[in-house]
Amino acid sequence: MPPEMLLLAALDGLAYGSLIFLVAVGLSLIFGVLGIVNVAHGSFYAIGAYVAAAGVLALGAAGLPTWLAFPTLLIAAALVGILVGGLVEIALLRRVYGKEEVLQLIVTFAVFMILEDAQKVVFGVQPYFANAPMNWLGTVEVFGIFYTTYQLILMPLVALAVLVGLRFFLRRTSFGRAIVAVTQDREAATAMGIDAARVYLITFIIGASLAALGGALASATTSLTPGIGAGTLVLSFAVAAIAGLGRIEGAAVAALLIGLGRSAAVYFAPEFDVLIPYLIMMVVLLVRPQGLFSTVQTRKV
Amino acid sequence: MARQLVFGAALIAALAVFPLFSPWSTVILTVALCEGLAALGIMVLLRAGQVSFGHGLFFSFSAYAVAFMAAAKVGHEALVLIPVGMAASGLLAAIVGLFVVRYRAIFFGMLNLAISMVFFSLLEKLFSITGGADGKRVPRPTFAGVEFGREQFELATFYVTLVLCILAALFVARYLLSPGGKALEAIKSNETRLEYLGVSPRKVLYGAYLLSGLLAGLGGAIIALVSGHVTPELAYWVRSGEFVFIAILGGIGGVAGPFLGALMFQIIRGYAAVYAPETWHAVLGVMLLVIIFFAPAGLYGIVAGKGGKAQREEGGR
Amino acid sequence: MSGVILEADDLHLRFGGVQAANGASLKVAANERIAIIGPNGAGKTTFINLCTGYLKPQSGRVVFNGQDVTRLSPRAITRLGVGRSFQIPQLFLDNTVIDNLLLALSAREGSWSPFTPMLRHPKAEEMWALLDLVGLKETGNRIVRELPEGMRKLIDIAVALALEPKLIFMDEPTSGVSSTEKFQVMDTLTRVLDARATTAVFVEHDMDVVARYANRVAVWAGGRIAHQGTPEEILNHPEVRETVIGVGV
Amino acid sequence: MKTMKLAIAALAGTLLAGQALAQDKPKELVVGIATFLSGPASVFGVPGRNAADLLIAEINAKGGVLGVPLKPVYVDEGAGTNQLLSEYRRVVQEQGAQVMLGAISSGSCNALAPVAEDLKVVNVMWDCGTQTIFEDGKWKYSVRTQAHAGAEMMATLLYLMKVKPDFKTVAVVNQDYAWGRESWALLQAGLKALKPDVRVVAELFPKFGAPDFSTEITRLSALRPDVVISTSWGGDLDTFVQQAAARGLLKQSTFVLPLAESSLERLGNVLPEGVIVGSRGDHYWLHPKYKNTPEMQSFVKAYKDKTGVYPIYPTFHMQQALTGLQKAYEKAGAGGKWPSKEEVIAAFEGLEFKSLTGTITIRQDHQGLEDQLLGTTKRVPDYPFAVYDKMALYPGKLVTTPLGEKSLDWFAKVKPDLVTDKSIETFDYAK
Repeated sequence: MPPEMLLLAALDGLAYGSLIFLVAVGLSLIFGVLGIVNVAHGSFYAIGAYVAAAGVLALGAAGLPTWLAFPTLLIAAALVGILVGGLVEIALLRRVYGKEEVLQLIVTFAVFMILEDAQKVVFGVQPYFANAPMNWLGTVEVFGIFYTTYQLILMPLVALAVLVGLRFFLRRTSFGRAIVAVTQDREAATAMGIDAARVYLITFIIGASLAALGGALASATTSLTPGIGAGTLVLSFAVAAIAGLGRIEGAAVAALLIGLGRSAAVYFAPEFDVLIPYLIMMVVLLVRPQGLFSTVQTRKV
Repeated sequence: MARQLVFGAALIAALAVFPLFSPWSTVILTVALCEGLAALGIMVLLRAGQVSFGHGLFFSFSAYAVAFMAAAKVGHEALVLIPVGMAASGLLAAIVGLFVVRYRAIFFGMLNLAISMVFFSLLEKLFSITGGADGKRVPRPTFAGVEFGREQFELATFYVTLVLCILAALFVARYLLSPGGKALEAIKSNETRLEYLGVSPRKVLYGAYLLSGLLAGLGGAIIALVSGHVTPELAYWVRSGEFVFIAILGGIGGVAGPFLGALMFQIIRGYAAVYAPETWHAVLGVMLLVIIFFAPAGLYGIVAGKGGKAQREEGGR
Repeated sequence: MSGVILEADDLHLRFGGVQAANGASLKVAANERIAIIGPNGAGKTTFINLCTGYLKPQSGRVVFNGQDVTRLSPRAITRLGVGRSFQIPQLFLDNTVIDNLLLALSAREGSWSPFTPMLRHPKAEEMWALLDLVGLKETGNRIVRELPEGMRKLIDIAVALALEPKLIFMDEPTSGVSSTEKFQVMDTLTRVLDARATTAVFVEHDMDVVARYANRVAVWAGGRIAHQGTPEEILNHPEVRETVIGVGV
Repeated sequence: MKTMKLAIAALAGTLLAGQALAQDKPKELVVGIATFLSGPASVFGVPGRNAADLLIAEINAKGGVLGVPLKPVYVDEGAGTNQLLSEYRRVVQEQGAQVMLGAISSGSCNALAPVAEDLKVVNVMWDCGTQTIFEDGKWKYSVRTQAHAGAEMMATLLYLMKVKPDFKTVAVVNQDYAWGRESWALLQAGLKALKPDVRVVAELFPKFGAPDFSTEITRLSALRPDVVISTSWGGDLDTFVQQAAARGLLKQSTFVLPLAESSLERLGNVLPEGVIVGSRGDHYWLHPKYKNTPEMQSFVKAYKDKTGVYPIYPTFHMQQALTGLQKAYEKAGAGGKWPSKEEVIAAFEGLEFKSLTGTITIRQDHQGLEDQLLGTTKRVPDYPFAVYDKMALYPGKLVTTPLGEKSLDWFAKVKPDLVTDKSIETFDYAK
């Protein structure tokens, strides 16, 4: 194994990790604020992907320039987050805040089942792809191996932008601070005049949009088939759990860990690449149940 | 109490005579009972406020244990395979339980999910041993030493399953009423006080986990025999989610709940498969939402006339 | 006065920038009734948490009946014979009063047969006697969540007593009890404690209660004992009167 | 009490509903069709169902089978094997299906064969690939109206040897499940026999439904094998080809994609020229010999009008199954009597019938003999996607494992003269 192969493997892991990060960070954010583990998160990813692909294909069919595909991806993600995510929060989740965790989980599970079928009805079952954005950006060469610019540069850049943007939003903007305040102490925040219901809604929309953005970005590189949401969901579960639920920077590290672990596995133990995320998750949970980046909290008596 | 007993007896009687009138329902009812067993295991854990999104692990583990033994002609006898399969899952639960009982709430759920997904991935990956995603065939074993034809075998398995379900339900009902069962509920309501009673919440949860693993294992062992085929899908997280789904659908207020939920699940799925083959997931999802929002105590709550609120509303603390 | 039953020696604990215990020490002799008083945030509850294993001190040690219990879990310490009631009652809110007490009795006896329903508990008689003693016989079948705070407080103590501890910590046993009933409650408790020869350490804010029921008082400030002595000495101590009781001289 | 009675009544009603018993001369012939309606494999299952709807309407318009109209009942394979098995039973026992068409995945097929025996129902394996079914088991009630993986892989191997005889290294990227594993095992055995000096440089089995093949592609780019084989299909194949094409891998190595016919239209301009493609049989809507027959033209038109796309191989497999079924019924019921299930299944043995692209013969082990068509992609101005060129048509008899032999053993002793057998016809693309 020549040493540059290690670097090549790392580059593959980077692109893959960026994608999972986008989905996982939304899941983590929603948990951090609403305290709900959103099983329907994978569906937002899938729907974002489908809508984005449909948009890009429509652009192509209308003969519009390809660069327009990039804003289309963003718009698709935002649309899905606002319309689908917003609807789910307003119609369903709002009624179960403060109830048992199990109940909240199972409500999102029901939403997951419904959305999975809704995709099939709307988009059909034939594989769907819109690779125009990926091809338009061309390739870069590293050690004689071609990588697509889209996967090697654009996706990590978007992930980085989301990470930095989220940090800035939560720490520097007043609405972001309101979110943090609600997370830490809902009652105190409400007393200070923060509209908790609005914070919940907007957080959920942001989280859902991030999942949809992950899907939208993926739509250029992968075929969309029924069931892509379920697999992505478990992966982002793993990322969020490894990082510690609600940890945003942690999610980035964890996603990278899974991405690198997986591509290392393809080189050294191809039989175990699918096991890697779950193994990492299991080991982390066993050693540090609260995740790598969270601290334990004791209950006051 | 009397009302619940009457209801239980009526349910059992209805189940017992059903396959005699409609032979095709035998397998579906057996499958429903198996899922009911797994959901009963989930219900035990739900009493402690814990939800496992990974009980497919125990369901599939016993199913594969049965598949391997049946294929190797080791104990090629249903009445041996069922308890051995169940014991295999019990053993696994005894090991896994050592770790997971240290966790609560979402971490409990996640760790269970992770472990079951590791097993799922192994089942898919170890193609030469497990048959990969296509799974393994389970040759039909003898039943009490007799080589039955399909129909007799199915019928016999159904009645054995029914009896086992009744025994399991009665045991769980007794257990939940005993101090041990109350200690289990105490994990949900106040673990600190339990500690200050000198009771180890982990030990209490460990016992419940073992029980739930055994129940899921029993269901898995039987389902392997009755469907004659096992696939990794039995261990997939969506399957584990279905068990939780069934438990909530049926209601956790009484031991009949999970079985009611499982029957309803099969009926809806059966109908949806005919009238809406492409959207049966959605039909189930809507059904679940309706139950959660309008009858939170589940089908059991409706049937037992509990209206539902009191049972569940409180729990979230 | 017989031998020392509990000795806390120089306990230190710091969390979140607060020195919750800063050299806290206390010797408890058998059959003593020690009242702990002090302003909020003085570290009174932390001290109980340290003695009963809920928190572990960063330094110092706790010895109960000659055994070092500093690193033991609350569970293990409870089993050795240390009971505890809480500032906010820690009960199984969705269960009945008798379920709460019977569970304690099961825990004490270690009787967990899955085939014996709670309703046929072998210790049911003892449970009713205990309920009678604290004057809550009528509430036995009520769900705890539905009862007023004062009653829950008593049930919390009854649960601790059901374990027959040698030493009991009570965190503000009379808060939430109306002032007219305070003496009645304390009379009852003292009677039970005397009958069972149980040593008691209790946190109390009502100085009348302290004066009447404690035979020693420890004044807490800044995570340690500032003064200790008989109720008379302490309650007349000018500094204590000013800082703790809030009455200037 | 009232609610309870209601619940029981509802339960009873549900379970007792409609227990039609099979009559001697039924008003309709219920045909249960197990196909993927959900999950990734619905890329084959749904076209299969669309074709079935179309063809059954056509058969019924012409008076049905022996004067009895067909009524399809669909069962979703995507619901999982256990659910499939109980649905399958229900359709036979409750809805009185006399014939079942099942199924697509080899997992389902292996699971259904013994159930069909149990239920004594005619089971036409309409899209099953695994060769092990009739090689390892003997099933009275099951029959396969198309070729198996052995024939498909043998033809692929022979075609590869024919068009690129001098390759030295090969890599495989197959889906990680029975089909991916078994098809590679066959190819590998054949390669060893025909070209013992070939080096296998990478055997990659990414997870079924994997969304990303970046790492695999990087490895292949570094290894530069002469030939890359992938028996993947559906979304997995599309994703792999897209990502590989974007990174120039398709130009670096010769790709062998035996199932690519089903992705040609979707892949559009992604697939370059020079890729070896196949279709699990002789079907191709631009079949060099049959594309202009009236049957083919009307089928392609009807299918395209209904679905908006050109028919792919599962639709042809469905056509073969339904045609075979019709012919078997006609053969068994020649005396004017409605045939029993046993008579129908017996009629299948030795049955020969025309499909849209050739002739199918059912062997006595219930295995169908079907020709195999392979080609190399070419870009033409006529279509916005690649078409077959340099086609070779391998007779079913030539490439199907002989009766009584196991495919793996047969592959291990295959002789190079098979590559140039005279019965192989060749064609170039013609408009």
